[in-house]
Amino acid sequence: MYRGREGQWAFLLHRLSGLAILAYLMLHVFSIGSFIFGERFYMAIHETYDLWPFRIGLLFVTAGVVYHAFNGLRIIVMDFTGFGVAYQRQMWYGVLAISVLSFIGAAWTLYPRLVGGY
Amino acid sequence: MTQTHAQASSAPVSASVPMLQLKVKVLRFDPEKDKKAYWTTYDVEAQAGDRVLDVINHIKWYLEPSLTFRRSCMHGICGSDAMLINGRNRLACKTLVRDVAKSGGTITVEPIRGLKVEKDLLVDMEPFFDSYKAIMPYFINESPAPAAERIQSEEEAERMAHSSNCILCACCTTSCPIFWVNGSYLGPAAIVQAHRFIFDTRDEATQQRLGIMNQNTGVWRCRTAYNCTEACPRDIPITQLIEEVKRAVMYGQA
Amino acid sequence: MHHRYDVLVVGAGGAGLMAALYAAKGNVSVACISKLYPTRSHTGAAQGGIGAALGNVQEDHWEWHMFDTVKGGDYLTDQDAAEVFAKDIIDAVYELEHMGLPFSRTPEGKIAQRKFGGHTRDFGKAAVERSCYAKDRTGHMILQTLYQQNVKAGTTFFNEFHVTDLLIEDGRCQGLVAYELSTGELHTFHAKAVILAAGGYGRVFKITSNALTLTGDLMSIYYRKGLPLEDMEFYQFHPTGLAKLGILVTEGIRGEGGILRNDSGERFMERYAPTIKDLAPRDIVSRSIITEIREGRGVGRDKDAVNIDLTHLPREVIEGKLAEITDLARTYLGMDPVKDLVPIQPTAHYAMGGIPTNLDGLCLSDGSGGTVEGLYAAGEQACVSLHGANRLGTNSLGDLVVFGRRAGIAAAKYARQVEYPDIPETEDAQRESVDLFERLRNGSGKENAAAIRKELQESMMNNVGIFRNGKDMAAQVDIIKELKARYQGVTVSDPSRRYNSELIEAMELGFMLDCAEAMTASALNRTESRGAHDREDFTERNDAEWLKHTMAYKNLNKADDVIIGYKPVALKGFTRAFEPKPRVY
Amino acid sequence: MIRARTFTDARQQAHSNAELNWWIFMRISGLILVFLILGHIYMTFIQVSESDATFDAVVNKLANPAWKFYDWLILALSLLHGANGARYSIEDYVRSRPNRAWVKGVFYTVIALLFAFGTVGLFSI
Ligand SMILES: Cc1cc2nc3c(=O)[nH]c(=O)nc-3n(C[C@H](O)[C@H](O)[C@H](O)COP(=O)(O)OP(=O)(O)OC[C@H]3O[C@@H](n4cnc5c(N)ncnc54)[C@H](O)[C@@H]3O)c2cc1C
Ligand code: HEM
Ligand code: SF4
Ligand code: F3S
Ligand code: FES
Repeated sequence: MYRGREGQWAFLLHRLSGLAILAYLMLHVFSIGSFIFGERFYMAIHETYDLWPFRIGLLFVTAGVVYHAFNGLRIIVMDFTGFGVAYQRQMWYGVLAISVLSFIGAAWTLYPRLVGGY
Repeated sequence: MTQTHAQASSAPVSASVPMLQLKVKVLRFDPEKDKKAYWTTYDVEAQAGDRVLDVINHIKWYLEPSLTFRRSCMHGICGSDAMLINGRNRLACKTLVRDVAKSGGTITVEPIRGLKVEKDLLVDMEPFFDSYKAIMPYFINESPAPAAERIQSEEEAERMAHSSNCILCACCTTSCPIFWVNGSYLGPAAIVQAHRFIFDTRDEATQQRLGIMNQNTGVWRCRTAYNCTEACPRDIPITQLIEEVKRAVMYGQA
Repeated sequence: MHHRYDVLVVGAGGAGLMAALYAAKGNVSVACISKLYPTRSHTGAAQGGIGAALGNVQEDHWEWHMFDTVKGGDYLTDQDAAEVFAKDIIDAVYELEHMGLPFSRTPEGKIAQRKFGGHTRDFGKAAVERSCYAKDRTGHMILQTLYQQNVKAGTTFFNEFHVTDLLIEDGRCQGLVAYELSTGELHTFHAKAVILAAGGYGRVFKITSNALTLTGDLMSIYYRKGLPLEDMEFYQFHPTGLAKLGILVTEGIRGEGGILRNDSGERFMERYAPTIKDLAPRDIVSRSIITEIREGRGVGRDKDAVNIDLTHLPREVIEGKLAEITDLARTYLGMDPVKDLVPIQPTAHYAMGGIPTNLDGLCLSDGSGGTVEGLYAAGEQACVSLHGANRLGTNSLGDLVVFGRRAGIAAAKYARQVEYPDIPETEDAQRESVDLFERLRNGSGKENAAAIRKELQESMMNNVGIFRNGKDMAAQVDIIKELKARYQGVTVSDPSRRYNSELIEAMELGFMLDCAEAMTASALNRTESRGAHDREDFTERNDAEWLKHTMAYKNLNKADDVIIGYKPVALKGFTRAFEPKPRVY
Repeated sequence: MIRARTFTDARQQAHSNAELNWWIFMRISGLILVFLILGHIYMTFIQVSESDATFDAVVNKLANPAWKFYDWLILALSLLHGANGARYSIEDYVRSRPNRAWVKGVFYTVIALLFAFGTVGLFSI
C-alpha cells in the first residue's frame, strides 16, 4: 500500500462511496419502481429488505451518501476557489466528522428498527 | 540473504558521531534471471545525517555490486533517483536516514510504480518522457523577437516560479493512483510542464496547450488525490497548479 | 549496430544541447549521445547565473567583462577567446530569453542581474551587476530550456549510451563507439563531425560539487589516443560548499550580500581582499578560508569550516532569490539561513583545463596549431582557454552557450563540405571497447573498484588540492601509479548484459585515473603559483617562464609516463589587449 | 493517447469539450443532489419510518405532481451523475480497448433501462 496522506484516502473513499451509492440507487429504483408489477411483488421485495444485512447496509449507505455529498462539496470548493487546495486537509477532517456524526445519528434513530424490525 | 555489517557514511567519522544500525530492505529484480521480484535485506551502519542514497551507494559499492539504480547529482537537482522509500515516493539523495528510520529500524526501498521495472530500482522512463513531449514542452512565440529581451513583469515571471522548478523526476506521476492503474493519463508532471507554458505571458500557444489538457488523457483525469504534491521533492504545489490549469481550460473554452 | 549521422554530439548538458541545436540549424543530420537523460546533466546544478554585460541594472560594457575574465584567469586566459566571449554572450543571453528561459526580472521587466565574484565595473573599480539569473536555478533553467528547444527541433537522442571510444585515424575523426546501457550492446556511430561536450571530472576529488557521473570520460579517451590535455593543473575549488557534503552554495549568496565569518565572527575577507571583500574571485576566497582554518579559526566539530552569514538579509531575498540553497541548507544540515549561520568549506568544482580547442571548438592535437579534423569540443570538458588559471563565476554557463553554439555551427559547416570518412569494419572499430569490457568482466583480480576510487579521491584532495607542493604531488604520482596497477585487478561481478551499472562504474574509474594522472603531472611540472594553482614551494606568479599553457600527453610507449608540452597564450584580443599585471582585488 | 508534436496536431486533437462538460455537470448536479438527496433521505427515512413506505403511502405522496417532479429529478440527476462517475472508474480500471467498449455498452444499457423503468413507474401512478 502506498503511504499516501489524507488526499489519497479522500479520493478512494469518494470513489468507493460513489460506486456503492450507485449500486444502491439502481436497486432502489428497481424496487420502488416495481410497484407497477402490482402490490404483491412490491411488498415481497420490501420484505427482503427487512433482512438484517440490508438493515445494516442501509446505515452504511446513509453514511456513504453523507460522506460523498460533503466530500463532493469539498472537491467543488477546491476546484473553484484558490484557497480550497490549501485547506483540503482540514476540510476532509470536517467531512469525516460530519459523516461519522450522521452515521451515529442514523444508528441512534434507527436503533429500535434495527433490532426490532418493522 | 543478510550481509555483513559495514559503514555507509559519506562524511568522515568522528568518534563522537553515533552510528545507527539499520536494516535496508530492497526490492530486487533482474529479468534476465528472476521470474518475480524479491526482497533482500542488508545490514548497514549509517549516520543520522546520511542520505538514503549514501546508504544505497554503500550497499552497491561494498556489499552487492549488481544492485542497479540511477543517480547522478547527489543533491536533488538531476531527478535521477526517485524511489519508493518507506512507502512513499522520494529522491533517495534528498531523504536523510534520520527522517525515515531510527537505530535498529528498517528502511524499505522499492522502484517507483506504474512504469516497467527494468532492473532492481531502475524503471523504463520512456512513457514518462512521452507524456512530457505530448504537451509541446517548449516555448512558442513566432512573432519576430525584439533586439533585446521580451519584457515581462516581476509578477508575471513569478507565476512560473513553481512550475519551471520541475526536474522531471517522476516522483509525482508515479505516486498518482490514477496513473498506476492507467498510464494513458498524462500525469501530474506533464501538467506541471503545461502550466509552465500556459502561464507564461510571452508564450503564444496557450490555446493549443489548453486543448491538450482538455482531452480525456489530460487534467480531467486528476481526482485531486494529492499524492503528487506530497511526493514532489521540489515542493511544487502540484495539485494547486493542476486546479489552476483546470480553471484555465474551463474559462478558456467557455 | 551501426548508425550514421553527419554530426554527432556527445553529451547533453548545456554545451551539448546548444551544439546540437545549432548543428541542426546547419541543415545536416544530427544525433546527440548522452550517458544520462539530457535533463539529468549537471548543468542543471548551476545556480548563480550567467554573466553578460547587458547593463540592465548598472552601466556595463563587454570590454569590462573581457578584462575581468582575463584578470580573473590570472592572464593565462587567451584574450582572443575572452573577446569573442564577452561580445557573443550578450546576444546569447537574449537568445536564451527568446527561447523562453524564465529569467528573474527587474522592476522594468528586463532580465535581472546581480553581482558576482570578480565581475567589476571600469576595469576593476567596484563590483558590478552582471550575472543574469533565474532565482538561484539558472543552470536548471538553461538546461530545461535547451532541452525543450531540442524537443521542438526534433533532435535525435541516444539516451543512456556511454561513449567508450573515439575513432580517429590519420588526424581525422570518423565517429565513435558507444555502449547502450539498456541492452549491453556496442554501437558504432559513423560521422563526418563529432562534438564532444561531456562535462567535467570533479569526482576525482573527495569533497566536490560535481555529480557522481562527472568522471572525465571523453577527456580520458582523447588522452589515451596520445592527444594532449591542456592546463589540467588548473582546477577550481569553490569556496562555499556545504560542510562535509561539498554541495554547492552559490556565489550568488555573496552577490546578494552574504558575509563569510570565522569562529570569532570576524569578516575575514576584509583582510585578504580589501576592495571587494567577500566578492573576490574563487581561488582567493578558497585560499583565504583554508588559511583561516589552518590557523585555527575554523568552526564546527572538526574546525574545518567557516560560516556564511545571511541573517542580516531580508527573508524575501533568502527565500526568493536564494530559494534553492535555502532548501539545501534546510534539507541537508537542518539549518535555516534566515536565522542560522551556515557552515561551508571549499569544494572541488570546475576544471579550467581539458581538451584544447581553437575558437571554433576544433580540437587541437598539439601546441603548435595541429588539429584533429572533424572533432570539436565545448563546455567544461574543453579548454579554449577562456578561463585561464581560474574561472570567474557565471562564465561557465556563458562558455557553454557561446562556444557550444560556435562548435555546432562550425561542425555543421564542415560536415556540409566533406564526404563521410572511411570507417574501420565494426569488429576493428569496436576492438578497444570490447577488450576493455572483456578485461573488466573476465579478469581474475579481486580488487574492489569502489575502494580504489575512494583512495584516489582522498589522496587527490590531500595532495593536489587547494594548496600544493612538490613533495606531496610527487607522492601522488606514485599513488596514482599504484592505483592504476590495482585497477588492472578489478573484475566486475555482475554478469548481466542489461543495465550493468557495475561495469560502467568500473570503466569510469579508469577514466578518472587518467584524468588524475594528467592533472598531477601538469601540476607538479608548473613551478609557480597562478590562479587556482597555488604552490607552497613556489608562491609567486612567474610570467617570465610560465605565461604559457601546459599540454599533457600520455606517453604511448611508456606506461605511466606523461609528456609535457606547451602552447603560447594569446596575449591579445582582436581589438583589445590587457597587459599582465599583478592580480589584486 | 495524444502525441502532439505540432500546432496542427494539437488543434486537430483538441476539438472536443466533452470531458470539460461532464466535469462541470458532475459539479452542478452534485450541488443540486446535495439538497435533493439529503432531503429525500431525511423525509423518507428519518422522518417517516420504512414501515410507512407502504404501497399506499407511496402512491399517496406521488399523487402530488411536485413530489413527482422532485423524485424524477433525483432519478435523472443521480443516474446520470452516477453513470458518468462509474464511467470514470471504467475508463481507469478497464484498460483494454475492446473490453472497455463492451463493459461500457452493457453498463449504459442497464442505466438507460432503469431510467426508463423508473420514469414510467413514476408517471404511471
Ligand atoms: C553545483 C554547480 C554549480 C555551478 N554554478 C555555476 C554558475 O552559477 N554559473 C556558471 O557559469 N557555471 C556554474 N557551474 C559550472 C557549470 O555549470 C558547468 O561547468 C557546466 O554546466 C558544464 O556543462 P557541460 O555541458 O560542459 O557538461 P554537463 O552539463 O556536465 O553535461 C555532461 C554531459 O555529458 C554526458 N556524458 C558524460 N560522459 C559521457 C560518456 N562517456 N558518454 C556519453 N555521454 C557522456 C552526460 O550525460 C551529460 O549529458 C556550476 C557547476 C556546479 C557543479
Ligand atoms: C449528494 C450529492 C452529491 C455530490 C455533491 C456529488 C459530488 C460529486 C463530485 C463533485 C464528483 C466528481 C469527483 C471528481 O471529479 O473527483 C462525484 C463523483 C462521483 N459521484 Fe457524486 N455526488 C453526489 C451524489 C452522488 C450520487 C447519488 C451518486 C450515485 C448514484 C454518485 C456517484 C458518483 C460517482 C460514481 C462518482 C465518480 C467517482 C470517481 O470517479 O472518483 N454521486 N460526485
Ligand atoms: S513536479 Fe515535482 S515530483 Fe513531479 S516530476 Fe517535477 S519535480 Fe518531480
Ligand atoms: S496524485 Fe493524481 S489524482 Fe491528481 S492531485 Fe495528483 S494527479
Ligand atoms: S541523484 Fe540527482 S536527484 Fe538524486
